[in-house]
Amino acid sequence: DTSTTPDAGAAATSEGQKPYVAIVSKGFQHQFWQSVKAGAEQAATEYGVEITFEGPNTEKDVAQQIEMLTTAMSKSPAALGIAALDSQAATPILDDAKAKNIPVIAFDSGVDSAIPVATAATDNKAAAAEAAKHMAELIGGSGEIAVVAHDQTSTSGKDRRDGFTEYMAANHPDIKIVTVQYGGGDQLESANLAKTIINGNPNLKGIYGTNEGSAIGVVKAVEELGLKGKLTVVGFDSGKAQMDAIRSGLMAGAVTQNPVGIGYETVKAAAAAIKGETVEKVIDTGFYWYDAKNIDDAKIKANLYE
Amino acid sequence: MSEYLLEIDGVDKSFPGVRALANMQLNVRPGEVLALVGENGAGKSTLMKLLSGIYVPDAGTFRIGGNKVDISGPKHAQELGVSIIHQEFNLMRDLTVAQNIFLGREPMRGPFINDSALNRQARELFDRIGVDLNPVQQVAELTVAKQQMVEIAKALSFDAKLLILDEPTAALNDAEVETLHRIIRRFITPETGAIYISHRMDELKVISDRITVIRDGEYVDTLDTETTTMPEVISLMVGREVSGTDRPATILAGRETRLEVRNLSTRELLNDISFSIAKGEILGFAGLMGAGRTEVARAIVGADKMSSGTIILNGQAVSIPNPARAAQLRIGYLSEDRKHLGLMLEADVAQNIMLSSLKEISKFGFINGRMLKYIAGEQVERLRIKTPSIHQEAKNLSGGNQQKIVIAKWLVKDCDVLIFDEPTRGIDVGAKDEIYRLLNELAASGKSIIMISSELPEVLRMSHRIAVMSEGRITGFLDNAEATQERIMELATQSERGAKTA
Amino acid sequence: MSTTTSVENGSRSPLAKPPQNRKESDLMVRARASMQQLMAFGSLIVLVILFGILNPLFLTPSNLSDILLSTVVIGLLALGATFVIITGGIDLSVGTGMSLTSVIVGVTLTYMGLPLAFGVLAGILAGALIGLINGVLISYLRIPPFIATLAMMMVAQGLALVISGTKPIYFNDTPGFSQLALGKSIPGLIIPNAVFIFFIAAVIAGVVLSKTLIGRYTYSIGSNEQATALSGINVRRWKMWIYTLAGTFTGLAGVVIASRLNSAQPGQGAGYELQAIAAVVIGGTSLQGGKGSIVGTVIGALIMSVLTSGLRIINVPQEWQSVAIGSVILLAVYLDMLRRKDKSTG
Amino acid sequence: MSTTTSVENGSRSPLAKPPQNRKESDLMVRARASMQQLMAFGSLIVLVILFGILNPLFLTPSNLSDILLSTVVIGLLALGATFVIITGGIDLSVGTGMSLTSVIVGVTLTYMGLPLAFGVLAGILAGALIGLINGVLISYLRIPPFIATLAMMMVAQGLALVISGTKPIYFNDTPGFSQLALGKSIPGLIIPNAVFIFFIAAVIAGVVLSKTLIGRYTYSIGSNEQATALSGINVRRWKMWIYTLAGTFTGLAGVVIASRLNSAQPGQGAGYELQAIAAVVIGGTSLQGGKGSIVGTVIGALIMSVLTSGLRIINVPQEWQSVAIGSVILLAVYLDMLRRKDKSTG
Ligand SMILES: Nc1ncnc2c1ncn2[C@@H]1O[C@H](COP(=O)(O)OP(=O)(O)OP(=O)(O)O)[C@@H](O)[C@H]1O
Ligand SMILES: Nc1ncnc2c1ncn2[C@@H]1O[C@H](COP(=O)(O)OP(=O)(O)OP(=O)(O)O)[C@@H](O)[C@H]1O
Ligand SMILES: O[C@@H]1[C@@H](O)[C@H](O)OC[C@H]1O
Ligand SMILES: [Mg+2]
Ligand SMILES: [Mg+2]
Repeated sequence: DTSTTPDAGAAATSEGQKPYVAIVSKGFQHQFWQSVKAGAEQAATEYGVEITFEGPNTEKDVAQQIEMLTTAMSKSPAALGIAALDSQAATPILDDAKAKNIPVIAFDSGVDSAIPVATAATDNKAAAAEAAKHMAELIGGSGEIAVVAHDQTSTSGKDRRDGFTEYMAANHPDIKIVTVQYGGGDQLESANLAKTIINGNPNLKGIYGTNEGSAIGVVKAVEELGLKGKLTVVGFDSGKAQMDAIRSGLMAGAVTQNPVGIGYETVKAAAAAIKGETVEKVIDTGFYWYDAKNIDDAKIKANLYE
Repeated sequence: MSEYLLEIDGVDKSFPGVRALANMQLNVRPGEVLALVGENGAGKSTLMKLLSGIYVPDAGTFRIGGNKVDISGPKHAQELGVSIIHQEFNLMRDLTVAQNIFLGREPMRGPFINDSALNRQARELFDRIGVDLNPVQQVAELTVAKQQMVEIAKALSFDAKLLILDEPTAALNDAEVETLHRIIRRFITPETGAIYISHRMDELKVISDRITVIRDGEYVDTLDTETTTMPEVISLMVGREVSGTDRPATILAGRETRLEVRNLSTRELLNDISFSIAKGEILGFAGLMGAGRTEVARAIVGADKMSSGTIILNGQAVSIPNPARAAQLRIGYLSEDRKHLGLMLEADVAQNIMLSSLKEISKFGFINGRMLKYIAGEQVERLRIKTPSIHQEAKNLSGGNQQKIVIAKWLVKDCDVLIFDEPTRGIDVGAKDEIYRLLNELAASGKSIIMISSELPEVLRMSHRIAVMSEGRITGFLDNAEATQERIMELATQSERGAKTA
Repeated sequence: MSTTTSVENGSRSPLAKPPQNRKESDLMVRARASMQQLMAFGSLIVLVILFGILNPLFLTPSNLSDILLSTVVIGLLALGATFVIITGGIDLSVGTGMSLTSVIVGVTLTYMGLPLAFGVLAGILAGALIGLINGVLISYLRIPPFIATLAMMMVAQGLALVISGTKPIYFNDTPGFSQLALGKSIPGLIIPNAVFIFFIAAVIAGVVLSKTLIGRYTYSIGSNEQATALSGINVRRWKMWIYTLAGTFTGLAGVVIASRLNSAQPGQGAGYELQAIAAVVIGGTSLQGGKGSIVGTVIGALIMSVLTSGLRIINVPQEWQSVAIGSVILLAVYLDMLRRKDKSTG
Repeated sequence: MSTTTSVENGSRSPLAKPPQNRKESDLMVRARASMQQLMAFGSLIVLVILFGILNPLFLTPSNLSDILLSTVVIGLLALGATFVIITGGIDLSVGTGMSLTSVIVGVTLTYMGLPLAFGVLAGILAGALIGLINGVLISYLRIPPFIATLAMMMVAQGLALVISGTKPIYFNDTPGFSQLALGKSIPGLIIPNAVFIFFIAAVIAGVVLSKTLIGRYTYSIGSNEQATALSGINVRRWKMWIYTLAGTFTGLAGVVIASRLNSAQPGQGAGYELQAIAAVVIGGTSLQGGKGSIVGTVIGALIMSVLTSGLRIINVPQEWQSVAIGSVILLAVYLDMLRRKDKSTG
């Protein structure tokens, strides 16, 4: 249900201070997360709330995220925003929030729980399937391709891998995914990795990179090997380097989420929940395929970040 | 030029809980060797460290060539013409001999070190002072004696006015001592002088012009060597008479054999070593540097691999893969290199003394702490180890007192076979006497003792029998009655490939 | 002082020391040792007070309890690492080793459905086994600890992923399991069990280190391994057991983190080793070996978690947090150095 | 004087060794040293051949060139780390330090718009400055290297984020910059400049380590710091310079990675330090200090990148890759140990 807690919000505002929303994301250093943060800050100003935004150093460190959530709860926030690395591991904190009547907004990835009053997220599997669809078209429905993924264990990493491979398996039996390897989202590592894959698979027609760092790594590899135009690259997320690559033709296109929107919607929902207003349970922030043709469209541009 | 090369006056130095020097005085005349003697912990090394700027004195003055100086550090000391060989080695084991000696004074060719010039300089130095060292050999590969030679060569490589030698002969045998004395005599000119610290009374007569005696950090007296007898010096040092040079009784024949070594060889050096030792026997091992005595000991206790040979203990062949097994079989080995192989410098006196015997004082793995302190305290008293507390770190003790700790460790352990490699290295005459007495007591109680020593008088005084080694072989056994320094030297220099040395 | 007494008793042999001297400086030596730990404890208190002033919420019982809880995992790893570091070694495998053991707990409880006690035991034993293998590699195959445990770090990381099928294992069928860490067994107290597990483990580690043979040999191997061997101690065998002991703490950490997260996370753990080592070193244990204490390690671990939590609660922006943590660690260790300032020849 | 002649005449004192011994061991010492490096090189060749058999594509010139390229960044960091490790120290700041220096390059070239050479210089100097600070902390404030560089690791990480505003800085306005690493200056050769930069840096490092004063004192300090000080060497000052030198290589690595990625990535770098240290140690440099070589480090870095690339090209699943790398590192180092087996007291 969407029962919210007027008390908590009232308590915070009665002292003449802005209500405080603690946001704990899955990461911090990626541009993606910085964009989410930007969106969150924008909404914070508009809706008159105070926020903090932090996330673990790597998107593997479930325990560090739990510590961050714990500290956030100690600050008695009026609302809590969370992009859970592992929703089950976060359960005790969610329970605690519920007990204290602190509304929880999930973002980026869904949480397996009834507690969040709203979820602002991308459907990663569907987004990855979109990337697969374009890849299949671009290489003509058959041939060998590879995946450079950012992570083997996180939900986003798995969903973007599986959404892609499952789509191919279901729709394009002639396309063979020769290997899936993981570069941790590190550009250098992903570039070295992609080059090895290309060297080891001379018939390769395309590579899909599952996030910003992975995709740019793949672009680097193609660029360094002088295979521009000979190998199809599709990516995920945006960022200046990816956008440049798409403009220059090194990359065929990518799926972008709407990180600014995710952040914005999260805080907006939090502000509403604090006031006791009803909020939408599922806020689909959407995703878009973008390529050289539509990259400058206003609608797309709004979802890209440098 | 002043009358004295060096004058020290009114020097005080204290460490937490220890007054190392109190109103110390001393002077060195140009052209002389001044011997500095005193018991272990009397303050000799501390004084020398003050002189090289390692420590800062609490009070007192130093004059060099008549000028008052505040020595700020080793480099300053060198600049003042003071060159020191410390009691503990200060060598870089990973560097070569030549690199060690000229560290900080490398000959350069442009921005690069000129290594061939470096090695040439080293060779010239060795030829000049008459030591046999290989400039390009790594110091880690050298025996203790050779390392001492490196230190000596290094000290002489400076253009020093005053040479200070802190127990330079502790690691040397008689032949090497002679070489050193020759080197020193050649160093002394009317402009130079030396301070010579030693516990080997026999050499003072030979090398020194005057002898300064200190006790408990305080100046006692300075004597002219020529007009003084050693017992006088010793009684000034120790404050009592020390017994003479009695020889042990010949061991009773027909005693049960405790340990027998048959045809022991190692890949590196040892060749067909066979000997046996009876219960209650003290077997001395004599030989020149590198003869292989230490290797025999290490091979027996399993510290080094034997390539062939059998060890028979109490009539049974045993295999000893490591010193732990040796200790189980009640065979203990006291190493000649106390700093690297004997002591835990950062650990306290009690822990060092008890290290080998912890199992004996523990139950279910728990150590009886009271027992530990009690036994350690007992040893400190028994060996008169000079320390403010059994909790003092070993590195803060004087060299001789550190050696006593290592001895105490093996006295506590109660082994049946004790192999003592240069056990009295750096120990003062009074304490030596004490240790000799202890060894005799141990033997009398049925223990078997192998005593490796480079001091022939010591070997002669202590051993029932003497095995002499040369070039990895045993060249002969001597009964105490028939042994003399000359006979030992004869066997010690006997070469298998005799033709070569001729 | 000693000279004064010996002068008074001038008649005795100059070698013999008056007995009361010994007692006296005994006390001094001890006093100095405990002072040091008091001072480290001091920096911890200063930090707590500082953060408390900057944000009073820091001092709420619930936040303090959370800080304790957040110390537990790194703290447990650091306990084991203390032993290894005192021997002069290093253990880089504790982080991923912890992940592997938590996966083992997951396999035992969730896949095999065995009772809770088995899972806990399996996790601890798995940790001990990791330590044992480290120990064998280091002692018997003579592989330098850095390399042996680096290799183990990689192998454990891989095996955790392989065994778990690269996905988290959840403990939903074993509801009691999460109570192991998060339950509050002491009525009226908000401090969760994990904290008590840690403190009990610390007390055990402290007793083992200071009162038993393995502890004593830990120090002596670190002080001078060769001398220890020549003293008749089977250094190789003991070293193997010391690493095994350290692994046991890794295993315990694996159990606790699995319980806390109610899941075994195969991908995490890398990076924890540096934090654990940092806690040990901040606590005054020397990487040169031979010196160190469990009390120090506990304080070191607490300093780290107080810092992390405190900077978060006073809302320091995240990019500045690491700058601040780095600087404070420097400052704390520098102050520590200052008062230990012994003479040096450098 | 008479003694001199008697030495020449061979009627030498009995302790002297036969003279031919000296020549012999001269040769032996050298032979042994170069043998060791030959053998390490041997394992590298074995790996290359093995992977070549398992997948012939491994041996294509392009793949081999890519492996060389992938060695560069870790390799450069490892060169600096070699110096530090030979002194008996450690440097954990190289990874994030590299990020910080690449951000500095970004600020110089992109934000300030200065010419390319300034950017390169700024990056290298920034690295040197990081090293200098490490050196001052370690030498003059006596902070243990592990702590000082761990703190620097955190501070550099934070500063990289702060200075860059937590976003990458691109070099699109300095098109020549990416050629620095990726250009192919030697016509007809597919090997990019970065590889040559690395090998030139390695040669310089090798010469500095073996032929200059700073190199000699690096070994000397690692062998026995106190004795070095007693020899009148200003150990503190030299140690400070050694860390500065190491930092210079970090700076160079920052420049190269920025050029290769055509951007400065402020968030990267953590974890690189362990890889760099691993390369050094696999190359036979001892963490105890006193021993090591640049050739060894280069071989160590190559072994790591050959392994990583080889396992990928033969399609070992990723989770098994780390298991395999760990195991092969163990094996390589174990074989290395076997032939060095010196006397032991264990
Ligand atoms: N760094 C130190 N800290 C504490 N006490 C010290 C320190 N150095 C020396 N001492 C103490 O000062 C006293 C004098 O020591 P010193 O080394 O000068 O004796 P020594 O005459 O050289 O003896 P030895 O003949 O055994 O070498 C000893 O009691 C020793 O324990
Ligand atoms: N650490 C070492 N590394 C290499 N060679 C060594 C080492 N120690 C000893 N040796 C060599 O082994 C041989 C035997 O030395 P050892 O120490 O056993 O002789 P020793 O008879 O005990 O003489 P010393 O009076 O020097 O102790 C020598 O030739 C020496 O060069
Ligand atoms: O969920 C995250 C995401 O949406 C972004 O693309 O990069 C990292 C991911 O883990
Ligand atoms: Mg002395
Ligand atoms: Mg010997």
